[in-house]
Amino acid sequence: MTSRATRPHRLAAKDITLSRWRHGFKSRWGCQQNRGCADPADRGATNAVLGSTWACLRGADWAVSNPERASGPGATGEAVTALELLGIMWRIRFFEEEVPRLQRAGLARGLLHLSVGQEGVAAGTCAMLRRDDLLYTGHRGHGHAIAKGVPLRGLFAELMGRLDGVCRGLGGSMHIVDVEHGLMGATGVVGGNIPLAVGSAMTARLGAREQLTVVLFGDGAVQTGYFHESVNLAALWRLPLVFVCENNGFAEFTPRSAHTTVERVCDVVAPYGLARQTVDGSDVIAVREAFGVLAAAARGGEGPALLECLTYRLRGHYEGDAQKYRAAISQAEWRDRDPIARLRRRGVSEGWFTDEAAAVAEGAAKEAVDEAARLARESTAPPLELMERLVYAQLEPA
Amino acid sequence: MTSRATRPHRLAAKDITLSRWRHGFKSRWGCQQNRGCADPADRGATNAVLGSTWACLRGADWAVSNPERASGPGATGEAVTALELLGIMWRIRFFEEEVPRLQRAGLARGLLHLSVGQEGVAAGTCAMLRRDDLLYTGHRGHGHAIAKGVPLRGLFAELMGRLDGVCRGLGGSMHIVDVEHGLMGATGVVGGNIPLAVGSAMTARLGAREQLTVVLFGDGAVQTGYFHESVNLAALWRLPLVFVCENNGFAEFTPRSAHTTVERVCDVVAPYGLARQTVDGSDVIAVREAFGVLAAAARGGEGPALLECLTYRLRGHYEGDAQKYRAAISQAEWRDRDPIARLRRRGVSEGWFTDEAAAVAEGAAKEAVDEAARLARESTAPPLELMERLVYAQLEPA
Amino acid sequence: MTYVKAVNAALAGAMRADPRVVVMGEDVAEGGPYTATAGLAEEFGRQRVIDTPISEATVCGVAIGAAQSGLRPVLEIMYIDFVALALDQLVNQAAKAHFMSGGQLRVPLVLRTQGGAGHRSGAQHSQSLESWLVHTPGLKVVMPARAVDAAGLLASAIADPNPVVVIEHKALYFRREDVPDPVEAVPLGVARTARNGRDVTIVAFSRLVYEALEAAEQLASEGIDAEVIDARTLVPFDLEAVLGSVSRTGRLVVAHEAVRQGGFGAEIASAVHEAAFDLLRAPVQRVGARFTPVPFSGPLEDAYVPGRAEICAAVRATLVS
Amino acid sequence: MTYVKAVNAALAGAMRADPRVVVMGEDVAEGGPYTATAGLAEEFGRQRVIDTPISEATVCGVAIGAAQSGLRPVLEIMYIDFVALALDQLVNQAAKAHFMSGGQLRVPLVLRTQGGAGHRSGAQHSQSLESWLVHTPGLKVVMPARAVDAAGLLASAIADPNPVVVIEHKALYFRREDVPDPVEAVPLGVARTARNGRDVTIVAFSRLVYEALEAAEQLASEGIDAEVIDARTLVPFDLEAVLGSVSRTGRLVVAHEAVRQGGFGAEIASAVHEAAFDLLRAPVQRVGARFTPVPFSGPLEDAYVPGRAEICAAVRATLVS
Ligand SMILES: Cc1ncc(C[n+]2csc(CCOP(=O)(O)OP(=O)(O)O)c2C)c(N)n1
Ligand SMILES: Cc1ncc(C[n+]2csc(CCOP(=O)(O)OP(=O)(O)O)c2C)c(N)n1
Ligand SMILES: [Mg+2]
Ligand SMILES: [Mg+2]
Repeated sequence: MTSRATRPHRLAAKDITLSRWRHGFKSRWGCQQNRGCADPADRGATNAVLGSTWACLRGADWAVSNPERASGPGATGEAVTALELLGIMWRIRFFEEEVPRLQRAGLARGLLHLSVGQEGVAAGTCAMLRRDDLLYTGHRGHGHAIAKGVPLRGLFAELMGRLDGVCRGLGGSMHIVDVEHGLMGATGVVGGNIPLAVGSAMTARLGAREQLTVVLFGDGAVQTGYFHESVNLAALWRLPLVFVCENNGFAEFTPRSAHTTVERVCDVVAPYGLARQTVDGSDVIAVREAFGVLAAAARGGEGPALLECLTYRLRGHYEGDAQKYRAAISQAEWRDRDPIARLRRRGVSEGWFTDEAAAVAEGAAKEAVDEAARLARESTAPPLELMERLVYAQLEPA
Repeated sequence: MTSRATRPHRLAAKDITLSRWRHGFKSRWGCQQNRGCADPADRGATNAVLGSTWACLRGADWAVSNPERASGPGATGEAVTALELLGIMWRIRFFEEEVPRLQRAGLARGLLHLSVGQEGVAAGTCAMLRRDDLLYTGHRGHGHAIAKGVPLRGLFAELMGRLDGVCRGLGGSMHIVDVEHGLMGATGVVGGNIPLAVGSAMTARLGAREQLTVVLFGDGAVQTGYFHESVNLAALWRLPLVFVCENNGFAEFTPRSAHTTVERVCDVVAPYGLARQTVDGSDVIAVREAFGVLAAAARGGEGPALLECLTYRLRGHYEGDAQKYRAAISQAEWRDRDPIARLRRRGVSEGWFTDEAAAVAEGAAKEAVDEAARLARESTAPPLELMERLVYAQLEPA
Repeated sequence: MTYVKAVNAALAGAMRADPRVVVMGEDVAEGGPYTATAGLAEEFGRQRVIDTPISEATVCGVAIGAAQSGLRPVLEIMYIDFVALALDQLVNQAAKAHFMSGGQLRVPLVLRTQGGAGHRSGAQHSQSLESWLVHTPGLKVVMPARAVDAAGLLASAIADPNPVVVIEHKALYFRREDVPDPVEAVPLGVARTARNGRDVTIVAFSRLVYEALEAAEQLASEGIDAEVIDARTLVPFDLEAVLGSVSRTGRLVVAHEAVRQGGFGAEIASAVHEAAFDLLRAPVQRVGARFTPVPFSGPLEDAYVPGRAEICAAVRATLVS
Repeated sequence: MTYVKAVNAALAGAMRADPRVVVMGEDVAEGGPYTATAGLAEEFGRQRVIDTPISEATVCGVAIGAAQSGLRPVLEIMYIDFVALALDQLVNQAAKAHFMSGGQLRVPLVLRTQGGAGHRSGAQHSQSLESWLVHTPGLKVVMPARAVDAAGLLASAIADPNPVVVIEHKALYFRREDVPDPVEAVPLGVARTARNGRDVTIVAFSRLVYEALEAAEQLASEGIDAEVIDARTLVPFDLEAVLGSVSRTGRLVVAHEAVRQGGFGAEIASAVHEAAFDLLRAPVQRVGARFTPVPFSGPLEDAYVPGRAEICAAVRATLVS
């Protein structure tokens, strides 16, 4: 099943244009206030050697470098059909709906932030990435991990603090890492993941690797200094990085309007000239289209970009939030907000897939989630000595 | 001597429009993504009580509140003539030129950042303030202090670590504070003064005081998270605060072009809708005009503003900097950059003052500086026990 | 009344008594995740109960500037782990302003935060970081164990003309205890004897006070009579109280939840060794967490968090030598 | 060769040997205010010697992300006072990434910075803040005194797969000493006996090693024979070396420039009391700065900075009891 809508952009990587590493303002800026100083353009003079300086790195012993492209959904941006997107979103939805059950059973513990309602962003961005593209997420990251291809069982087991968790039970819900699938970090410090993503993109840039870095964060993170300092650096160094903001209008219990006068996150980065777009995050096809354009440009050396996805968090900030600060959404509104229902309606009406195929995808997702949850329960707690063994890395990989 | 140019704006304070304390986006933003939540406008519902809640504070025991207006130059914005501005700039220039002499004599020590060439900013902004307006500066703050009316002797003595220093010798060149003259802080942590200024402006706002806060910082500080977080907050709370950036194109030895792609600091704050202007910092009259407009608006409750002054640092980053990273300025260029020479030429040609009057102002400034330096040398070192006595404030003012 | 309700009552009391007191922080107008500020916005309005963006570094500076210019802000940083974001302002501005200005500036700021593990909150939401603060001249540091102290020390902190960091413990918030209404101020810098005993002194603070008391019960059944001192304030520290007790018992155990290496227990132990070496019949034993981040997994976290078992073992170690 | 030139040589050597090594920080391409990175941009280009804006918090995170993805960044933070700005990234990300990821991530990051007083730099440019770092599991911490160690420990730090903070001292930068060329790596975690003696052990690090040596000379003239140990690495700490010396001398003085209260000296003292109480003929004495910010005024700063006089006094205190 191949439609215009499901393959809007080939993410073919161009070679990174090394000479674009910039150290002087573009001429349109002029440079008046630097008169009397060495020409800032001189700062770019060493650009010529960058190719050779860094060429040696291509084959070097990178901590993370897996040029092989996986072929399953969630691992490659080139073969993700609308039906696959639907399946990914169902997997996220069923996963998230299982979490409160595990919590009630005393199996999943700690601070649990679910992404029900926001699946369109995860599927429309993370599922478009290659396996070796790097992803950073935050406290609400289960969906991003699933869309990037992180195994469901390892995720459940992590939430349960079990040895088969992706982080062997040491991280937990807010700290999902799966290097094998390019999920390089999740952080519970709002905004703290953004600089890390800049760093990974810098590595790719200096190594001239065909690798994109993506960082996802909420609208609350936009008011952190990290966001601004990072956008400045990414623009300055023209990094292959896409910032993806899930703007659900709330930071915990407080609406965005109490945090800033700037309603649209896209407007915040305007001074830096980033490519940017605001899309309806409940429309996974729109997300994918917009992300595809921005990602291809960033990968192609045209510099970083920002995608703002207006989205809706159906559940509380975390499990246990009584949500006194907002009124419940109406059924009609939820029908319109629910990215899964929307794709299903549209996919059938556009002829991308049949209703039966959608039902099959849903069933398969449910089965995969149930099976993963069941298997995860079988995993045991990590041994106590793991704690002290993992404080420091050993010189030779363990 | 009263000319159009010397009294362009009366900084008459309007009452702060309390109802402007905002907790909802302006209607033009709409509030789509907050649908389903309590109306953000409700957040402003308590505004009505602000007047009465805070009224009691007007007479309260404020740490800093001096409604009396001093009358000397540098203390009131209403009577500063062009000739007075010239005198203030001369005082700064002579002060700064004395510092290296004190350093060579082993009397002034530590990290000394001079503002020769940047006097137009200090005079055009700080001298426009009332005595009880609050000022925050940074590592290059001697000129700001002088223009705000801080006594020269106390400044010299502070640089020499003497008991008669404004901070009794405990602060030093980067940490000039003179609460009596509204100089609330100087900090050596680049950008670290900006949040403090937001805090002072918040106090004035909540207390409905007719008080403006001004914070001065360099172009290097614009890339700190503090700057962005602070601009957001000041805009959100519509604070009576003017951000003044001295854009001299360098942070230490590195040109602005190596720190950001955004050449104009004014552009950085555009998303927040701040009133803003970029002016030639070597033109003190232009600085004063622009500052006057922004300051009056901020004081009048119209929200914060940013003034960017393009300026030139004649000396090294600090005393001792060999300045290998930039070529020396030509004589011709300096003639154009020197704010003092420029005001003198213009003042005479416009008929604001005679050349003789200018020479008298210069002489008076020289004399005042020399006298202050001489007196400062007579001050003794602070007693050792001061150290432990000043770690904690005592409950009753000491 | 619960510990968190006592905090809430102290905040409300201070706001009623002094119009300069304002509360700032993330979600404070909604009461915050632990309900510490619940109801304040309704009573005092959103001009005095101020929601802030996620900008801890700047917001801390704003509170400092507000304190310097006349307000008495009580800033909440939701988790002590995020105090790392605000440390420059706290250490380089708040703690030094009075000193650097030669006494001109005062910073009557209270920074309320909470720390501690045991809630499966993971490595970035469970730390005990008071060590950073006790090493910073100019700050005062308070870590209440009881509801009555959480309220009373907070009241004193708000009245203090210096920056005071009040570190609550998430695992104590919903403990119930009697608290006088209205809240009575508890002076900063005065320790409290939580249990009298003759054989050994246990100094603890925050959650570990309860562990020490339970350890003391356990030890009593073994015939060991432990005295338990609740330090309450870390800076200024009530060394006299500890020395007084040690002069009777000759043995000391110091217990905290923070990582032992470089923890405040080392300071107490060293100070006591210096001052009372000849009175000590055994070296001071320190209880603190092992040198690892806080693990998420339940069994590991339980093994990580120091408690009564470790205190009992430390007490026994002072008795063998 | 000067201490700072030794640092420079170690950086150049590491960059020559490993193309993954990059240097980042403010003004590093211009050599920085102390010339530590002078000439590197010329030799290795501005892609590997990367000037950064004044964004310490984020730049530290960038270096961590770069380290996690394959580079070996050496980040310079110009003054340790500004590490406060980067502490969230250092503590919440760098130190915990390997642990929280169950061993998947590694952070081969070096954070170079410098601290210390004595230069009339004022309260915000003179602090000694290693205490914050030694309390953070996952970090290693190095404080070299000699040029040869500044170079050799830096080489080891760059080769280490963990985040290592190397704290230089501004007052040592222009001291001259012999340094082998090429730089020889000095292993982390191994102390060095700087002077042999029988009567008392003095443990110091960074600038205080020289003060300890001068104190030892002074004490020798009084008939007191002091052994001086240069700890060099604080985490991991070479406790064996100290215990070995104390087992011979029975007396210990710990000296550092940081504020004494909550300083690393408390950790060393407590650990030695615990491990060698019966060997100690006197309580361990700690030398550190008084509990005040660093004053600007010359005479006050001189009185503030601990040195040989305080060390001599502490040694004498171990001998009277
Ligand atoms: C630095 C920091 N401050 C505060 C918190 C507490 N906190 C956790 S999530 C959150 C709100 C985040 O809002 P947003 O970024 O919009 O993400 P969302 O939860 O809406 O997905 C806050 C304040 C935190 N984790 N980190
Ligand atoms: C947070 C911080 N980082 C680094 C420094 C070192 N430093 C002192 S001044 C300076 C450059 C500041 O540039 P700018 O803000 O443009 O002010 P200017 O010196 O040009 O007046 C730097 C990097 C510092 N003082 N604080
Ligand atoms: Mg949000
Ligand atoms: Mg500048």
